[in-house]
Amino acid sequence: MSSVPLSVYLVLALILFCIGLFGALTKRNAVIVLISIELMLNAVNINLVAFAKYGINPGITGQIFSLFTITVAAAEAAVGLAILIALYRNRKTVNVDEMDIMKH
Amino acid sequence: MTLDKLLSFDWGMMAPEFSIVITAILLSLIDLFMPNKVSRKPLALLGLAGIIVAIVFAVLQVGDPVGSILFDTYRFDSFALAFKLLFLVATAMIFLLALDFEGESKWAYRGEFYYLLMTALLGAMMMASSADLITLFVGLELLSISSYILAGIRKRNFHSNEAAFKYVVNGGIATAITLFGMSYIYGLTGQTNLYAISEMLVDPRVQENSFLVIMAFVMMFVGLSFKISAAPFHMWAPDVYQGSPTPVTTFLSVVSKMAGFTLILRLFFVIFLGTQGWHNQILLDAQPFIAFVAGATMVIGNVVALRQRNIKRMFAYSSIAHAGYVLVPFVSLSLIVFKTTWFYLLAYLLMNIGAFAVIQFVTSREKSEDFTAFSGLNKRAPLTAFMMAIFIISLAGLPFTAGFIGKFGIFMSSLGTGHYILASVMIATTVVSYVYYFNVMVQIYFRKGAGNRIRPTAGLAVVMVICTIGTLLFGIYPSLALDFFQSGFDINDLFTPSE
Amino acid sequence: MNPLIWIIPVLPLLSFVLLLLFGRRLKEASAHVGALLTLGSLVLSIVVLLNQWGGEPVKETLSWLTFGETTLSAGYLVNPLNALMLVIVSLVSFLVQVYSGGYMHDDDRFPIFFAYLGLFTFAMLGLVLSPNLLQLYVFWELVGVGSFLLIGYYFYKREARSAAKKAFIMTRIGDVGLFIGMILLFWQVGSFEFDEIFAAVEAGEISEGWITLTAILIFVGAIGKSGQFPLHTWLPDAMEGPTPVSALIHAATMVAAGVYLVAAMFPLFQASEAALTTVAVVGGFTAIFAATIGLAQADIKRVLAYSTVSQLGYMMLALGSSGYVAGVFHLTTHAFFKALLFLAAGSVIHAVHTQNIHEMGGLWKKMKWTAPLFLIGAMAISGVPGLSGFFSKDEILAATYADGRFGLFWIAVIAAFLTAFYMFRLFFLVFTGESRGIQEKVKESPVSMTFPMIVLGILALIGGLINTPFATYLSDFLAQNEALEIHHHETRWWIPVVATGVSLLGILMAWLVYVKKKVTRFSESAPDLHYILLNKYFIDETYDYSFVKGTRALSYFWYYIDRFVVEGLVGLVTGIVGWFSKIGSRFQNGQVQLYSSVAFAGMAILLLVVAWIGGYLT
Amino acid sequence: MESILLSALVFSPLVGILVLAFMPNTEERLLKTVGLLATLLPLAFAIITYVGFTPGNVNIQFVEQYRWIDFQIKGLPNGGDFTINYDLGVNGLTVVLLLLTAIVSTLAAAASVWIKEHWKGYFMLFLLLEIGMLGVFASQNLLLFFIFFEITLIPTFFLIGKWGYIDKEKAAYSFLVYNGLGSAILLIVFIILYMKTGTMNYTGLSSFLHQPPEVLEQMYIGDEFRFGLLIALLVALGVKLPIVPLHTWMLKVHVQAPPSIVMIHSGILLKIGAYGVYQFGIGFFPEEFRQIAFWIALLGVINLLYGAFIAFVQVDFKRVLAYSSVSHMGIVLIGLASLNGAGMQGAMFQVVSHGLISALLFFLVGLIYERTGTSLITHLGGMAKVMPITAGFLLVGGLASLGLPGMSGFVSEFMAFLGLFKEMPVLAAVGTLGIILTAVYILRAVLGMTFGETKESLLQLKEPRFVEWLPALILTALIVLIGVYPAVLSDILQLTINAMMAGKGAVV
Repeated sequence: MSSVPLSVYLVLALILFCIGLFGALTKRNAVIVLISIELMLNAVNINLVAFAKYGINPGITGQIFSLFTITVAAAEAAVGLAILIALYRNRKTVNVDEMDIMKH
Repeated sequence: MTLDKLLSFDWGMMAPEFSIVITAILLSLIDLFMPNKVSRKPLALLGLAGIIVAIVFAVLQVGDPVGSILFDTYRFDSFALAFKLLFLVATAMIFLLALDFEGESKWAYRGEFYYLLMTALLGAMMMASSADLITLFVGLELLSISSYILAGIRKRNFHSNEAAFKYVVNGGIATAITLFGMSYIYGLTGQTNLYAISEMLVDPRVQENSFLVIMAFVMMFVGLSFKISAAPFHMWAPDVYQGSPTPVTTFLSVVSKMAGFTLILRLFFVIFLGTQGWHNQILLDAQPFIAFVAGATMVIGNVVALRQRNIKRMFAYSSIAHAGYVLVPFVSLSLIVFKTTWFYLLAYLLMNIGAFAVIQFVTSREKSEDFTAFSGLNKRAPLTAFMMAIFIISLAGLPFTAGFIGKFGIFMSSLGTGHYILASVMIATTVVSYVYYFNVMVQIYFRKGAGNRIRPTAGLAVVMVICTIGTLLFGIYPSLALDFFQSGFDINDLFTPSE
Repeated sequence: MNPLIWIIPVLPLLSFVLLLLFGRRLKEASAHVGALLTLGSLVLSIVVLLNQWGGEPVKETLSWLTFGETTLSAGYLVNPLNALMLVIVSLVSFLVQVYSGGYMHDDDRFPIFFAYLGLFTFAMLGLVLSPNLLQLYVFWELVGVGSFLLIGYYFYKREARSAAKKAFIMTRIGDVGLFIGMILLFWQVGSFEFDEIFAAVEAGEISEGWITLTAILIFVGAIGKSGQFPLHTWLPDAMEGPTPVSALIHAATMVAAGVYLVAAMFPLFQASEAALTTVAVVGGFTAIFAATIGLAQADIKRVLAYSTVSQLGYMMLALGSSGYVAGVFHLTTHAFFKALLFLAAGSVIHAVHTQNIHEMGGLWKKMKWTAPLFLIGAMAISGVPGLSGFFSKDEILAATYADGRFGLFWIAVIAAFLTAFYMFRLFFLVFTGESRGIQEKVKESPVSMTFPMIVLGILALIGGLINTPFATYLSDFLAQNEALEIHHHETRWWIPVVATGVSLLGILMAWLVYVKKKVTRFSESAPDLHYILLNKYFIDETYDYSFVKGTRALSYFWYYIDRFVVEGLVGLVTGIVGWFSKIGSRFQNGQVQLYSSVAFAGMAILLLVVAWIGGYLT
Repeated sequence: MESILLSALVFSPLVGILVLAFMPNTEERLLKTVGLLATLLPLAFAIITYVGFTPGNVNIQFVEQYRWIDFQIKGLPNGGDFTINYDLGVNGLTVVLLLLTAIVSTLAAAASVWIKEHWKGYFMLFLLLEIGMLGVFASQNLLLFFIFFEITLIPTFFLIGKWGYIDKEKAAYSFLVYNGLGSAILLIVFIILYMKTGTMNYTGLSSFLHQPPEVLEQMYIGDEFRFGLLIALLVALGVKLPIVPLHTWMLKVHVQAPPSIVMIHSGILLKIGAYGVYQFGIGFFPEEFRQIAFWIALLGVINLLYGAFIAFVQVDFKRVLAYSSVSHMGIVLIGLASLNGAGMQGAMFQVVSHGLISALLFFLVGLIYERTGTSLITHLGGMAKVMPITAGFLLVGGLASLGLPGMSGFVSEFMAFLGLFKEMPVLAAVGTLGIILTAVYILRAVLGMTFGETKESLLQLKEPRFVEWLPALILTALIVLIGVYPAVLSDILQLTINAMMAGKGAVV
């Protein structure tokens, strides 16, 4: 059975990455911003896994790498949310564009 | 893999890292079991001790042959060691700063500050010596995540919160971009070991879709430019630096930046040295672009700094500008890239930490971060004022200071390889920087300041004095450092894969 | 005898230094110090002069400055001309200092005055002794300073200030000519030494053109110093200085330095017809030009000043007509009688406290000594037979005629007539008739003032005898200097007659106009002409409107360029940087998403450019 | 080889700095005395050096060389290790300049009696500045030169900015930025030279650069390249000299800085530019310099006339002097551009003599300002009545600076023009216009202040005490000495200059 070609995975990853980036750069809600970042990281995971299977010289390391990525991403998300909560305690807002007391 | 295989590695090489890890764990445990309302100051001393142990181990390693463990994912070469030493020294001094730092009374009790610093340091060290994309990435994130928290560690403080959040968002995006680039590299080579990658990248099959290589190159560079706060990923720096507690700011502007440079140097030199670009070697192809980035960084940093009134912000921009300077050797690809970069980072370490020590001292005493807080400092604390003057002169790159020799080296590497325009931009922006640096001088020496004599605490004083001595010493007799580097570290072994 | 020579200038220098240091303590005594020291150099000069009689020129030099392979030297040179000048200078200087002892006695800066006189005398003697152009130039300038200081002696008077400034600058303009000429000559000859220059000229090593150019440039220097047209305007103003100064510097010695310069460089001039002609024409024109102005002036000293200018013109004319002896001769005699006239005028002013001749009159009875002495001077300058001026002026006319410059000859004759006229106009207005002023109790000056006048009077009387057509001592003496060939021209018999005629005519005219009042003064007969003459042909005004104002305008122009263009550019640059800084920090608007957007944009741009350059877009 | 005389000379002011460091901030008289005494030490060393110097010997003397910085780059054009030595040494020119520096510094320290506050800091910076100036002249390699050059920057910034007049900080900043830019360009040129030749030592460089063009061509030091370097050098040093239109900063400094500092500044610091043009411009690129000599001479004439013209309409005597400095530096350029014995020596004479003259004049400015609180010509006038001696000195200074024979100014002016007339007579003739203009503006200013009716405001002024005008006396004596017997300088200068002329640069 013929399998899905590599390029499709790559394009998917790219699209995912761009969606994530778009969200991270435009959404006003801090939570969504953090989630979008997760999206970008997951795009990376797709890349890694796809390469690990269909790459020029496929190998298991890609999947290992993705494991690491997932873990780290999780940690990052956790920290991010923690910070957001701290901030919410003080400012009573999760609106990104209100977070500009430091500027210029 | 079996246990004896695991034990077969020469773990001794990892002694510095271990001492850091152990100290970190100890700190966290002690913090856990300490009664709540007791000040955590002693922890700082403990951490300091741990770092000093690490330094000792590291120094003992000077001159050792290249070694690696864990299947070449983690290697010990002079390159790594040379920069690790810088990290350790820097962090040690930052601990001294932290010792003095009391923000609002609450957080003086918090121990995590210290062991997070430890983990961050560990991350930096991993970045320096990992030879595999994975470890490298882990190191990077270890550093980043710890410093996210550090930036926001003053929970009740709006600035701190905001700084941390901005840092986390930008950092996350930067990480994602970097990783995306890495994923392509992996995809093209199927390897995560840097040396294996560098061999694979010359493979004709890779050459076929060289655009992916270049894309990966650019993405990784931009992603990492976040760590060194270089254009285009520099804008977070002023806000984060301003918002974070001063010791953290110092850490970000020195250690984390140095780690970033280390990573860039290792990653790009090891991976891409042989790789084809669109005309010839990719590094050569990329030169003009990186040169442009470097130039832009200097210009932005120095020019925008002119208008800053908040001292920490001003120094944030100044450190952006310095990132630009340090990129120059990397651009020039001269034979003294590592020597000049290393020396400049050393000088930068001394003068910047020194300057931040004074800043922390003054801002905390004056309860103001406006640069007028410095007015009449030479009346209130003559010696401190003098030392600040030295740091500023060094930052401005004027003679008899390490900063000058550092710049001199950078110019040598850029002019020696004919990058006249870049050098000119650098020199021009340097002259611009005189203006805002000397603005601080004017505050210190020309303006009448209110208030009576103030004197720094022991910790700060030690840091200032060390930095002053270092700045002057390496400015007057730089051979001390240069010869040490020359004899102690055979940088070429960066390129020799360990078998 | 060498020490004798270099001591001559040193003595006055000594007096300068001494008076500068201890003048305040010496007070009036400083007059004696100055006078005595000058007397010393006078005696020495006379000795030198006698030694020169039939003796050899003496030259001693020592190295002064070396560059590359060249060595410039300084030293002294004594030849007949120098020796003569030495005597004249030290003599007049001595007499003037004696005179000043009386004239300045109630002045509170008495010592300074004598110090300055010492400085000037030193410079003048040094100038005369110079063996090379460079040294001459050095002292040439120093002389200028001496004159500058003395003109500005009454520094608190606005006029004195501007007069001093004017004198310095006008002469400086001339000096630059000399400066250039001297340097050009140096690069032609390779030395500043007179003898080497003359040797080179002899050997024809220098092209005609260069000789002419350098000679004329050097003559420009002479024009400046000797108040020749067009640089004459400073000399009349210089009368702001104390009268003895006018006598010493602006009649006898310094202004004669120009003539001396031309005489000293005579071989060079002789080698170029064009140069000689220039000298002659300028001299002749100045002679008559100044004489006409002299007709209308009301200030006794200014009249004398213009007469000096015109007499100097005479000397130049003589030299220009290669009448070397005539020129030097007239220089000598002029030194005597003009100094006399000035001193006499000084004693008049001292007595009546005004310089306006229309406020004087009838002083003949009141000033028993001064009046006759003034008369002698006037007669001498007008060329009344037997007096010194007669012979010298005679020589000049003869030389001019012999040189075939008939136009200039007749000009000179007319000038002689005018001279006689205005001198006696002066004499009659001052001494004859009734007093028109408000001078009560006018009394004769003290002996310290009359004595020098008497000495000069005698010299003015008999001074001419040193070179009569029958006994040409002076020309023989000067002829010893073999560097120049002096051709003797037999004086045509009618020239002296004409000369005598015109001068007597002039005197007669003056008598008719001012004593008998038979003839209406031409201030009534030709008021417009008189107006022009009174205002000295408006030369000062012309200069003021052209050069002075021009320079000022130019200066302001550059000043504003400096202020607004140059500074403006600087300001522009800093402004741009500041603007960028402003934009930059405005852009940093605190929006975290903007930051990452910028990063992303940067990355995108990089990618695109790379892709484009790498040719991946196709 | 192993004499430490020069190091002792250069760093001797440190003694003073250290002593002052441990002194109370308030003891005015004490601090001033110590400050003055401290400058005597370098003066003594300078005199020793001057006396010990053997004029008959062309070589660099009192050489000191120690390995200092070593970048050890293998495989570059010169193939060797990039070592930079700490090396000092003097030739006939620099020994004179060192002495000049020491003298002017001492007198400026004496003139510092008019400093009103913070004497301690003042004198420490002052001495630091002196270290810088001495070092500049004593150093025999580019890096060292540059370092000392920049050392002068910082103290001067403070001395102007803290102890100057109303608009001091602006002046200080424009000083900093201009000179910063200048030295920046200088640094670039130096490092390029270093990277190309692998040495920073003057002698090494000149001998390297005097190789035949084709040889240099092979080392990628082509003609255009050399020209580029020379131009850059001239621009960099032109800021210091200053060459119109890079001069505006220096006006501000002259007007705003305290007199004692202006004495130093216009007496010594400006001369560094001239020295640089001579040592580097001519020493390293003689051929290229010769080819653009005309343009340099033109610049010189422009400087000369431009400064003179503008000085003519200034109302502030300080500004007059500032522009007159511009004008006089033109003479230096003229002399250098003529590239012959006379001209070069003229230029060097001008360096020394203008150093002395401007020091004298600014000293007098200080003296007058101290009493009258103004330096506006319009506010002064008839000073000769109340302060005859001061007025006398002012007149002497004026005459000296308008090049009166018998004073140093004349010798330099004369020599410079003598030189230029040989090479480019027409330009020189135009330049002589400057001689007249100088007389015009100097007399206007000086007579405006000293002659004329005495202003009421000045009537109660009193003549300063002897000690106060002693420095003026010393300077005048030196000016006259050089003017009357220039051989005192020329004997020691000419061998060095001849060596330079021979294209060898300075020979070790």
